[in-house]
Amino acid sequence: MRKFLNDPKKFVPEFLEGIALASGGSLKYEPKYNLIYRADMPKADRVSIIQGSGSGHEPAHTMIVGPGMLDAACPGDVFAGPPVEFVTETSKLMDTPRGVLYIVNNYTGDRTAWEMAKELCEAEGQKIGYLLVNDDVAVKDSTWTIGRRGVAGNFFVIKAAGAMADKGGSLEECVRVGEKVIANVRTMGIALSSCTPPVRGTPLFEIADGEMEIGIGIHGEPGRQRARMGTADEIVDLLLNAIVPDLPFKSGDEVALMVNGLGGTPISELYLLYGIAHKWLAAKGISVFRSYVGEYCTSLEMAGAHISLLKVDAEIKELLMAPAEIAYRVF
Amino acid sequence: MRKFLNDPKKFVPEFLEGIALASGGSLKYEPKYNLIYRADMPKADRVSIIQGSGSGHEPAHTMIVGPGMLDAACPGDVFAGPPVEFVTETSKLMDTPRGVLYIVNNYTGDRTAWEMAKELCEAEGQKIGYLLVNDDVAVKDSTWTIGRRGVAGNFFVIKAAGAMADKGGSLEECVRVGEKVIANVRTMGIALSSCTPPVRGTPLFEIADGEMEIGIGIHGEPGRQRARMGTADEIVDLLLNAIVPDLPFKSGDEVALMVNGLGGTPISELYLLYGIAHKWLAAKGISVFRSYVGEYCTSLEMAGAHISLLKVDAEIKELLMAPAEIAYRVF
Amino acid sequence: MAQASFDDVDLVIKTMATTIVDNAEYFAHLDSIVGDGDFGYSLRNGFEVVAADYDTFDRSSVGAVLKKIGIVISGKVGGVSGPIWGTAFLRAGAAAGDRTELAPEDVIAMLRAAITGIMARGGASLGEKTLLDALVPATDSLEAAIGDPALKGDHGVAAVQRAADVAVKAAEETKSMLAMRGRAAYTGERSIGSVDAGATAVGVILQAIASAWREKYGEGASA
Amino acid sequence: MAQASFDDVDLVIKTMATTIVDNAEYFAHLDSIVGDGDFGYSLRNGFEVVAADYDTFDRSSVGAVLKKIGIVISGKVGGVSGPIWGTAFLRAGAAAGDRTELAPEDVIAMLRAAITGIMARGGASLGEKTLLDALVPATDSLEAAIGDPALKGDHGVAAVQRAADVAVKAAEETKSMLAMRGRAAYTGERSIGSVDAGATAVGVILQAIASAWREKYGEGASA
Ligand SMILES: Nc1ncnc2c1ncn2[C@@H]1O[C@H](COP(=O)(O)OP(=O)(O)O)[C@@H](O)[C@H]1O
Ligand SMILES: Nc1ncnc2c1ncn2[C@@H]1O[C@H](COP(=O)(O)OP(=O)(O)O)[C@@H](O)[C@H]1O
Ligand SMILES: [Mg+2]
Ligand SMILES: [Mg+2]
Ligand SMILES: [Mg+2]
Ligand SMILES: [Mg+2]
Repeated sequence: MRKFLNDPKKFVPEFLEGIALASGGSLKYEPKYNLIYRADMPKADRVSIIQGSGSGHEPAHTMIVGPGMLDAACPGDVFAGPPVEFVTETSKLMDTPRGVLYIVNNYTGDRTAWEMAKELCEAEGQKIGYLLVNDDVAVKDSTWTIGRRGVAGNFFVIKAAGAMADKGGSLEECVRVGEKVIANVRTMGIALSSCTPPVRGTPLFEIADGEMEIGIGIHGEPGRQRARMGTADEIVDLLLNAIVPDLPFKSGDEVALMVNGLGGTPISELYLLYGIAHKWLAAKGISVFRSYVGEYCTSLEMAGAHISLLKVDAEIKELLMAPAEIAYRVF
Repeated sequence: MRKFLNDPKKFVPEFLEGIALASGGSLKYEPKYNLIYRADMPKADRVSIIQGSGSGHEPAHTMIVGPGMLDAACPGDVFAGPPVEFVTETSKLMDTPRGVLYIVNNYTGDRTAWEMAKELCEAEGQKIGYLLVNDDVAVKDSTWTIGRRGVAGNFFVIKAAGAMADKGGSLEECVRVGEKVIANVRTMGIALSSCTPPVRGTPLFEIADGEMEIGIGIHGEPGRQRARMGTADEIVDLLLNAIVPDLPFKSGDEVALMVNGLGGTPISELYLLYGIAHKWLAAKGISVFRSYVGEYCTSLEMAGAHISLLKVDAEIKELLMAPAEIAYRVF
Repeated sequence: MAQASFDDVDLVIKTMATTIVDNAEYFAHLDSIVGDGDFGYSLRNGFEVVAADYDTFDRSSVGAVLKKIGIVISGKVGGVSGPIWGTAFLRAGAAAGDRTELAPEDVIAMLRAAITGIMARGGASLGEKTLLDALVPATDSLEAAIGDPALKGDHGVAAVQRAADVAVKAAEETKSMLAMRGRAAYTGERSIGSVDAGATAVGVILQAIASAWREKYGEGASA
Repeated sequence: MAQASFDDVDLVIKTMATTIVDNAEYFAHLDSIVGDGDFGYSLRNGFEVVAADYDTFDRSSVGAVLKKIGIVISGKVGGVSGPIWGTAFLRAGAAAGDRTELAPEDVIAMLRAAITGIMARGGASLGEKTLLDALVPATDSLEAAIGDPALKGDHGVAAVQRAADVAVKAAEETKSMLAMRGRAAYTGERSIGSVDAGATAVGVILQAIASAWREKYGEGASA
């Protein structure tokens, strides 16, 4: 295993501790429930926003806690949503009279935990808002009733809701803008390699060199199709041809365009994909309002990428441009 | 090759085009000399800062062009410094009466190109400043006279010089703070896997699973020693035991602590290393003023990390905290 | 079949917990074929606490101890399995109430309550390639055995073994099913051809319980 | 030995350029053993332009054409090799000046100028495991051959072959050297045991030139 690790079972707690130490005191780590939370939250006059999903997707979601983004995050183990108790504790810790917003990615494990927690916390009198992110067009026209997965588009939902909360928006307003983003964001991904959960120690599956997995999930769950490796042009074409007709995005639309790395792909390749996607969209009359190139939602050290498109209007634009400050920053 | 690519020979131009397109017009790409430069520079009343080194280290240095950082970058091919002509053209493009600062990483190829360019451009009347970054303590007590390599510490040099230029500092003042940073920054790295230059198509060397390469360079050049893979604790101890006595960093010192990923290591592991390093330093009485965890200077998709320590004083602190805005941002 | 004493409850739960801990890697491996490979490790996070702390749990009634286990599982197990298995124990505990001994009919009622809870929590029906596809037929088999005169007088040794065999066979049959739930569902047609991890785990656990039961009550057993 | 005409200059340069293009991968591979694996590809970036555009270069004098090549190399080749090889051509061109034919002594003077330029540019001395360790002994051999009566009258075919053989042997001997220059130097002791990429390239190029020379001027050659 080519990983920096002590005890693989302590992987999550150890990196969480690192996040808190790196924050200079602005973030706190609660080992009992694996929480990372803002030291200055909750505040009585501001909605709190929380998320908790499997680990292994960093920076999502433990490294995007901070002003303008999440107020707390409770990760589970690698690729396993958090136990219900972690969620209820997070909810209580961030309780405010303005309400707590849960932003949940659409997986059975995450949903059951967050829905149980919502029931329990509402029963104790908490005011809870709930957003379900499901942007992955790879899961389409399916008979499996759980529906589409939440993947890289999650970042935009958090960014918009966080900016609305910072503006003093009510829980209902945060939910409204979150739902608007969810209704307008679409994502699809491709993997060029597998990944190795630390406790497991071996790759989850194998992709031969020269092959690619189309419509990959972010938990190493295989995609819908294995194919011969394509050129970057072919891959962008394939992804955008799945994403664009789905909303659909149309000529004249303005979008935020994200190329998200899955963990093992260098940022140079992500920019290469970005350039191709940008030109592809321009040729269709779709213009990019703002670009996002880098790692937003990964699958450990998997080589691969997602393309996400978010159709923006004046309100979403303003929310995306609003300032924010998170652990996973550059400066 | 598990890479998003069209023609491997076009890898660099294609990702450079992506950078320019993603910038929303603030950066321009000049294909003839492989330049990325700020559309709003040069300015008569501000020093220009430029760099050019091999590609494959992204975000360094083409993705750190922007306000407060580099004004232009001219990369060579993967792991090859730029041809002299690229450098002279960049220098001329960014010429200003206040002067142009070259920030050069200490490799023979980079130095010869930049020193030739300096001669040529000075002969044409340009005012040139020159900084040589050489932070890698893995190259120590050597008889090879080229001396230490420039690695991840380069980021701090650019950040400080860029902030000084933004403050209206003269070329001499930019050189002075750059030299101060260089005198106070030390780095060492470790690799857990090799990397594959696109044109080559196969890994540069092999590291078996269960081994690590201590004192790795950023061009795939092997380090000084191959060893049995250690735990994260052992690795941090090994790196800090090489870095700390070298300056030396002492009890009471304040530092900027960087954990830099080499491209293939997920940020979760970098935070895990960060936490260990932070505590190690605290135990020695060295306190962290500011943390930097992520990718600053990579080696394509290599798994591995550098630890960098920069001893800070009031002036360096102020320069590090000054605002900057680069392509490789998060929001 | 005779009443089950609290000793028997202890035996079943401890057997279950150690079987899960011992098979964590195997179960996780099964989940990795078309899922995300965490199933066994997730379950282990909860059941290793159950195994270690069981003797400290409130055992004033079957309901009390099962509820406690449900809380531990909900608190420690992530992914789908935490809510699913946690709910199963909570519902079985509620069905058992303050009983300290269980008639065969009580056991069936508890299993049915667990199944209803799992279905309510996860939304799955039979045939969707989940652990229900082993748990339901095993429960049916056990229920049928209660009225079976041929299985009388052996403390249920044969009935439990038969239920375990049914579970193993049913788990094997999940191979031909299309996954409709959990992460495996994302793979669509590619989920066909491999067994469901949860259903297989039910089979393995029931086999372990059947062995423990035989050791205690079967011919030649010391008790 | 006789004067070399401009045709001969063309032949040598074209042979060199195509040899470099054809061996790019091999040279890069040699550089990957203890270096960074770009050497052959970097050189190719320049020499493929030389090969393609050579006929359009100003060939009014040997100096003019070599300077033009030096500029192309400096403009297209990155890494250490651009400044090193670029300087070598510029200096050789300066030494050749406006000559249109070269006496053997001129060739030696050009090679010495190139060597001095390489040393000034890269700071390397003999024995530091660089291309100098092949180029210098080959030049010495060629110089010695000029005065050797045994090698008279064959248009230098034997002398060039001898120099090429010296270069190959010298390149082989870099194996035992410790790299003191370029990226290979960072590996310290580990650089011992593999040949230097640049020195090996010099040997391969000189062998190709020797063959081309023999084909043109050797016994049985058409010319
Ligand atoms: N909706 C559901 N209802 C009941 N059981 C389910 C459901 N989804 C999955 N399962 C069972 O859970 C097992 C996987 O558990 P686990 O790996 O913990 O979940 P995940 O990784 O999908 O969050 C499957 O093999 C299946 O038997
Ligand atoms: N300082 C130097 N002076 C002369 N030749 C050198 C020097 N450093 C390296 N070389 C030669 O250049 C070759 C490597 O060239 P190249 O790969 O282009 O350089 P790098 O990758 O180190 O920038 C070496 O094999 C050696 O022969
Ligand atoms: Mg899971
Ligand atoms: Mg190089
Ligand atoms: Mg699973
Ligand atoms: Mg090289």
